[in-house]
Amino acid sequence: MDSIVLTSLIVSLIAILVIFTVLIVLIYTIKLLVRLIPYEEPPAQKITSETLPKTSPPSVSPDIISAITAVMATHLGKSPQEFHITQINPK
Amino acid sequence: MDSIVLTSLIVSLIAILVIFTVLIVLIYTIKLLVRLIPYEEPPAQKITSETLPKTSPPSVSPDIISAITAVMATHLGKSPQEFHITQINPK
Amino acid sequence: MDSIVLTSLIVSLIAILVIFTVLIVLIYTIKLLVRLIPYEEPPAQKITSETLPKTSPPSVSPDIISAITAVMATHLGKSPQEFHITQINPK
Amino acid sequence: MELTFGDAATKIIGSTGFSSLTLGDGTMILVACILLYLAIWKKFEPLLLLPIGFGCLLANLPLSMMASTDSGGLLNFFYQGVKYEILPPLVFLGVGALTDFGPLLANPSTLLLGAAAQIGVYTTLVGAVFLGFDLKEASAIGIIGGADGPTSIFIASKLAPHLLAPIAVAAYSYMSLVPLIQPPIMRWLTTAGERKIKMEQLKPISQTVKIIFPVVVTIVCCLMLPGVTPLLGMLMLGNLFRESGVTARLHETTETHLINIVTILLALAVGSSMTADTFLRLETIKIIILGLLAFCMATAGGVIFAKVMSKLSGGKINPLIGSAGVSAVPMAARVSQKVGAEEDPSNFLLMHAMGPNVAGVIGSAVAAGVFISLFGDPTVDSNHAEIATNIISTISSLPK
Amino acid sequence: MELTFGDAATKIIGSTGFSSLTLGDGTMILVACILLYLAIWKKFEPLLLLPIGFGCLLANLPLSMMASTDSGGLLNFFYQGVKYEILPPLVFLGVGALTDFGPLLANPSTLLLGAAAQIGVYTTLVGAVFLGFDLKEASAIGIIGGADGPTSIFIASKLAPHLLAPIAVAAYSYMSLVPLIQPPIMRWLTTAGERKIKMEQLKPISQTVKIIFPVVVTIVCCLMLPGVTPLLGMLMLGNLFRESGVTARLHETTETHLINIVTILLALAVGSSMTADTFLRLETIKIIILGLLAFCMATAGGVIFAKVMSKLSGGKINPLIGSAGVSAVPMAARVSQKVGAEEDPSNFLLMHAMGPNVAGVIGSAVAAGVFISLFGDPTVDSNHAEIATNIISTISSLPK
Amino acid sequence: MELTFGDAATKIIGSTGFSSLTLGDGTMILVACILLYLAIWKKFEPLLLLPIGFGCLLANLPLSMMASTDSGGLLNFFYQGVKYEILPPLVFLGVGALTDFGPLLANPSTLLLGAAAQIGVYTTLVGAVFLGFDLKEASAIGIIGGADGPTSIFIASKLAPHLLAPIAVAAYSYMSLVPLIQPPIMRWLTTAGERKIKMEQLKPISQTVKIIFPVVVTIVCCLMLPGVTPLLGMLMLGNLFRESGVTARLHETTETHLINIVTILLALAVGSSMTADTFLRLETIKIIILGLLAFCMATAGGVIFAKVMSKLSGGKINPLIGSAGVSAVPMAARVSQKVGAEEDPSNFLLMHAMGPNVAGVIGSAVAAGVFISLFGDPTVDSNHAEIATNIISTISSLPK
Ligand code: NA
Ligand code: NA
Ligand code: NA
Repeated sequence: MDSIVLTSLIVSLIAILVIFTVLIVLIYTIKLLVRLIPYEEPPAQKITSETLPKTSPPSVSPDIISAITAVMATHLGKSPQEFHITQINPK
Repeated sequence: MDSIVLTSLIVSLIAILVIFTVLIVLIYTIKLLVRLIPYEEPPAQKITSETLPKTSPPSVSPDIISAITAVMATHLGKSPQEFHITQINPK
Repeated sequence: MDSIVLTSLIVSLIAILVIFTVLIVLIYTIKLLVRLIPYEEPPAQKITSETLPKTSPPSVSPDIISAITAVMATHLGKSPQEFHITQINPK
Repeated sequence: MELTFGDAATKIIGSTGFSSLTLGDGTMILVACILLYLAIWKKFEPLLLLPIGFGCLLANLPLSMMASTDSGGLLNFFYQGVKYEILPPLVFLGVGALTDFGPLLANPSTLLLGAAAQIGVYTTLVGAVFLGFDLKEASAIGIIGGADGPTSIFIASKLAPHLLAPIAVAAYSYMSLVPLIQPPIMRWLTTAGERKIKMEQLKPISQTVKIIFPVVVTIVCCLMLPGVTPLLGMLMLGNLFRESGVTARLHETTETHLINIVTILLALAVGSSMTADTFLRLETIKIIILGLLAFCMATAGGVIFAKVMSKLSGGKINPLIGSAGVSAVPMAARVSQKVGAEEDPSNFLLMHAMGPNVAGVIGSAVAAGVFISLFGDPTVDSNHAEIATNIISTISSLPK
Repeated sequence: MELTFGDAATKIIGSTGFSSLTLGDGTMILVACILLYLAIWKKFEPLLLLPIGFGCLLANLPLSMMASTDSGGLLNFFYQGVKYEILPPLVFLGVGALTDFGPLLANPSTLLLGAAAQIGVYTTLVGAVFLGFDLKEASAIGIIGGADGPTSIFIASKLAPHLLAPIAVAAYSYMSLVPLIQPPIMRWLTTAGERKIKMEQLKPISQTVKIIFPVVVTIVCCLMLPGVTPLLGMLMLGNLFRESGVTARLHETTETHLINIVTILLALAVGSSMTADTFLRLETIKIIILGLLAFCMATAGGVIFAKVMSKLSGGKINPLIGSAGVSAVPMAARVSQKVGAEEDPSNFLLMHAMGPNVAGVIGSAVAAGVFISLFGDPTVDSNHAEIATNIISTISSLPK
Repeated sequence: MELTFGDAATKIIGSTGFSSLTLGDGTMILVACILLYLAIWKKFEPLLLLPIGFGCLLANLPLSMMASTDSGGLLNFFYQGVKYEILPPLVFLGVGALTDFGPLLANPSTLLLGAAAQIGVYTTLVGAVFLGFDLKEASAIGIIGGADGPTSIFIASKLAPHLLAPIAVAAYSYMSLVPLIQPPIMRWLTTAGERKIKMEQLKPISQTVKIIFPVVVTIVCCLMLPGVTPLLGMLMLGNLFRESGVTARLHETTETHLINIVTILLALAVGSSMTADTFLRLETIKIIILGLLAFCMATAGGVIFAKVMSKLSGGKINPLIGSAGVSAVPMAARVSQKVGAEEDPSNFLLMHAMGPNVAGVIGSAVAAGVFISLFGDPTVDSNHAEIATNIISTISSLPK
């Protein structure tokens, strides 16, 4: 077998081992992180952002939101799916 | 007559000939292009974009469009004549 | 007293004198400018911009303006207080 | 040597700009203020003339290290973008993204008007030679007649960098004066009957043609005139971003923030080259006079050629659209519209004048390409240079 | 020597591009037009392939001075940004700002799929060595299997700059063909039952974790593989702009105008390296074949590894998400979704496939880091270089 | 020499960053994480400290080639923009576009407060000399008291580049701490009665004055202190874009994407200069202590001078606006408002404090100009250099 082909096989093997090692280290780091910092329902803000729309729907209609979304989409050159308007506050 | 003035006349003459040659070649290229690829009424899309507004005008008022246009104009530093909103799709 | 400390004191003194000199020159320049070019109530434009909103309020509601402001704020990464929409002209 | 505090203060005063302020500096600061005045209160191409004026102001504050020749200074750094011909093509990328070639495609013959308006370039070239400029300088001055800022800067920095400042200022100033310069010439060269001609509506153009057009223009023109590629290629790439329909992101950036950033850098760099020793010269006066001549002759060239086309077409073309061939988009087209509407308020020439108007941009880029073919820097490419040298020696040895 | 006007005109004609047009130039102009056609009408990664194609067009117009090797030319200037490895990391800054690592954090095991898909890199590497490329070239070709444009350009410009053009074109072309290349392989390697597996909903992730993640990835990966820092560090900084919630201004600029500007410069530079003598070679054909192999093997590697994970997890993982490990965000994830929905329209795999999909980006960056550790330029840093040389000499002296 | 596979793997492990990780690197990675924590969770100037912290992180990952001194590395490339003094003036262009000088024009005497706050610069300078720094270093440290990031970076890179990192970090950190540092000093130096003073409403200013102002400031200040031109000139150009009303496009780009892009590059470059050997030194501790002194003395200087002005004006000026003279726009003005409202909730000082606040920006730029006049690099311009050398030798030879 050609020496360079053998070398390429060894390089590949080492590289795959390194990649799996690095990514497995990363997996356990993430798992540790997620365990240490669990997801919590955002308390105060969640309430605000859920309460506000309830009081304001008559003032800001969905049409306006979709109109603005469409314009922003055109403007940014993105599809409307790529972003969304989370909240609109009357000043 | 001064030699450099004569040269400048010859340069001018050659340059004008070259410019007209290049642009006449371009004219015939464009004419060929336009003949080969004639304008066609866009079939499917045209219908959609004409039908949609008919169904949606009550939902998106011209005021909103002009409001958005004005804001975008302010934002982009362009006059409102420089762009227009072609279509607004409720999501 | 250490020579470099003395030098630093002299540098500081000179620097403060220079700063006050420059800024006092600037103060009198500004005062001159403001005296030469007093503020005047903008005549024609003021009327237009005050008249227009009076005729157009039913057509562009404050909701739309606040909606757009909010979107622009989100988009520009500024707080809504950092800019305001001065006028919206239906096309 | 013993010094008192008072002596030290005296020395500090000696380090201010006042101590080095020459009459030339003072005059140039005044010139800068005039440019700022024209830009802000007279709205002379403010996007360019305001930063050019401010760059001029900075460059002429003594010891500020802001002149284009102050190695290591901030504006000297920006100036490299002019010197190495990087900024003007990037402006053209943005111009391409902002330009709609539709009216030109609907009436391709108007390209001839864009060619005819270049007559201003060559009358000015001959005039400049008469006034004592050499051929390269005269060419750089002539291109003012192309009424195209980036092209003028590109050619001036290539053929006559020592004249960059007055050429750029003249080009942008006269572009702003198009609404004043053109109408009398247009009225004088046309009859009332000609000015009343109504043109038939432009036919719509397939989007496919609009997409293929920039590619074809690039291939055709740059094959014939390789020197024009940086300008015309970038113009057409910008237009392809616009028309292709698949690069909206790139189009949006190109026509807004990219062109804005490049414009700021370019204008400051041009302004920084306006120092007393380059600007306060007899040449500047000559260039300003020649620039006016260039614009007048370009306008006349366009109108006269349009009259001929009007005759040949059996009166289908309004000669007023000829003046739009100078480029100065979209101002020159608006002038055609306005002068036409004076005669007949129901006559809408704007869209018809947009054809020659954008043709003028191509026309002056092509004119620039001819100059680069003839006089381009021989050190850049030996093959190219050899050819150019040959041509020049050929021309010089023509029978007198 | 006396010359007539006619002779002078003949000389002018000699200075056009036609006189220098070779068959190679013509062929490359055709190649450029094909790229533009694919970009515009077939929507093959148009944001990259359109400016690459246009750069190729400009570079091959004779005497236009637009090739990446034309010192002093405009595109040569942009090419410095590739050569000095500045533009690809800046693109990655924008990619990071556009990427949501949420699905990956919700299911970190999918990182293994991003690793498994790199098998395509190494089968291609071995294949390339078989076809006669040396180790550095073979590595640069192999990275096409990472399905990541900036990474491919970064590695090619580092290890095999003479192959940059075909590698970049192959990488972006096959990325566009992901929806055609992957489905048959995915169907062939999975059973209908496997394709119907529904995965449980991803658990939500704390914003704090999303903020810490880019910092942790940078520290962990760049400590292990220092060569990957320019790419991975910038990717993670862009993501931190996105997730931190305190740098909205920087995030907005990074994901829009900054990445757009950098993309234009990068793509033009890559296009400018596509000249006849670098592209019209047998190597290009080989690279195109090897690139296809790379994508197929990467897809297969991801799917097979996902099958194993599916078995080990007791059928909780749908093997179709494995193919998304190639990166090509978000197209590969959409392919997983589509092939899954063919079998069971109520099966929504998209969000589950986004995990391996963004893992693929990290995976190929890590693969790039390994190559840089092994073959990185020894002149840059002596310490680093010494180590690399040692490794290579060690590997070469392995028993045969 | 025969090697097994295991030996090769051992060598690979030797090429990781771990093998070169020193205690210094590890400490600096920790420092970087602290900066990121302060930026993200404590909102300490996050637009700057987040990328500075991330740049520091990258620079201290061993073998990553990301330190400002790693020639050929990515961040070394950005660092050239600091070294050649290009990025700080461009940030100032954006700052000018974001600044409204209206309140200053309505009450020009507040410029004196911007001058008085510079007392912090000079007490710190003397303090730094006491602690063993030389005059240039002491000046660069003193400018932290100007509470202006780009100015500090500009002066540090010019006079004491080896201290850039701690000076930049101290400047931005203390700017974030303005709401904590200033109030106790303000309360201690003023009586309750003084804090209750209500100021009369600011008179409106003609737009023409607002337009002329930046031009006049540039001419007046840069003539007196040529060294300040890159900073002050760009600040005023940005403001002219804003106020002229004819350059909306340029204004919009300058205050958004241009300043954002430049900020990212500048902050990464500053971060990349934070390596163990430049940062983990006794000098850094000294600079942090001196920086706090600088802020405290600047606040006190402004308040005391405002007290004097209040007395002289017969109680028309609330001394609390004096503290805003440090710049740190608009935070310092908000602090004046807040401390005033504590005493009397109906007292609105915000707009009155904006005058000294923007005056503080001009004041510290002027202070920078004085330093450049005294200590500027003599190699740049021989004439300028000669004068500077003369001054320094003059000062050094003063009677002791
Ligand atoms: Na023209
Ligand atoms: Na990948
Ligand atoms: Na200050």
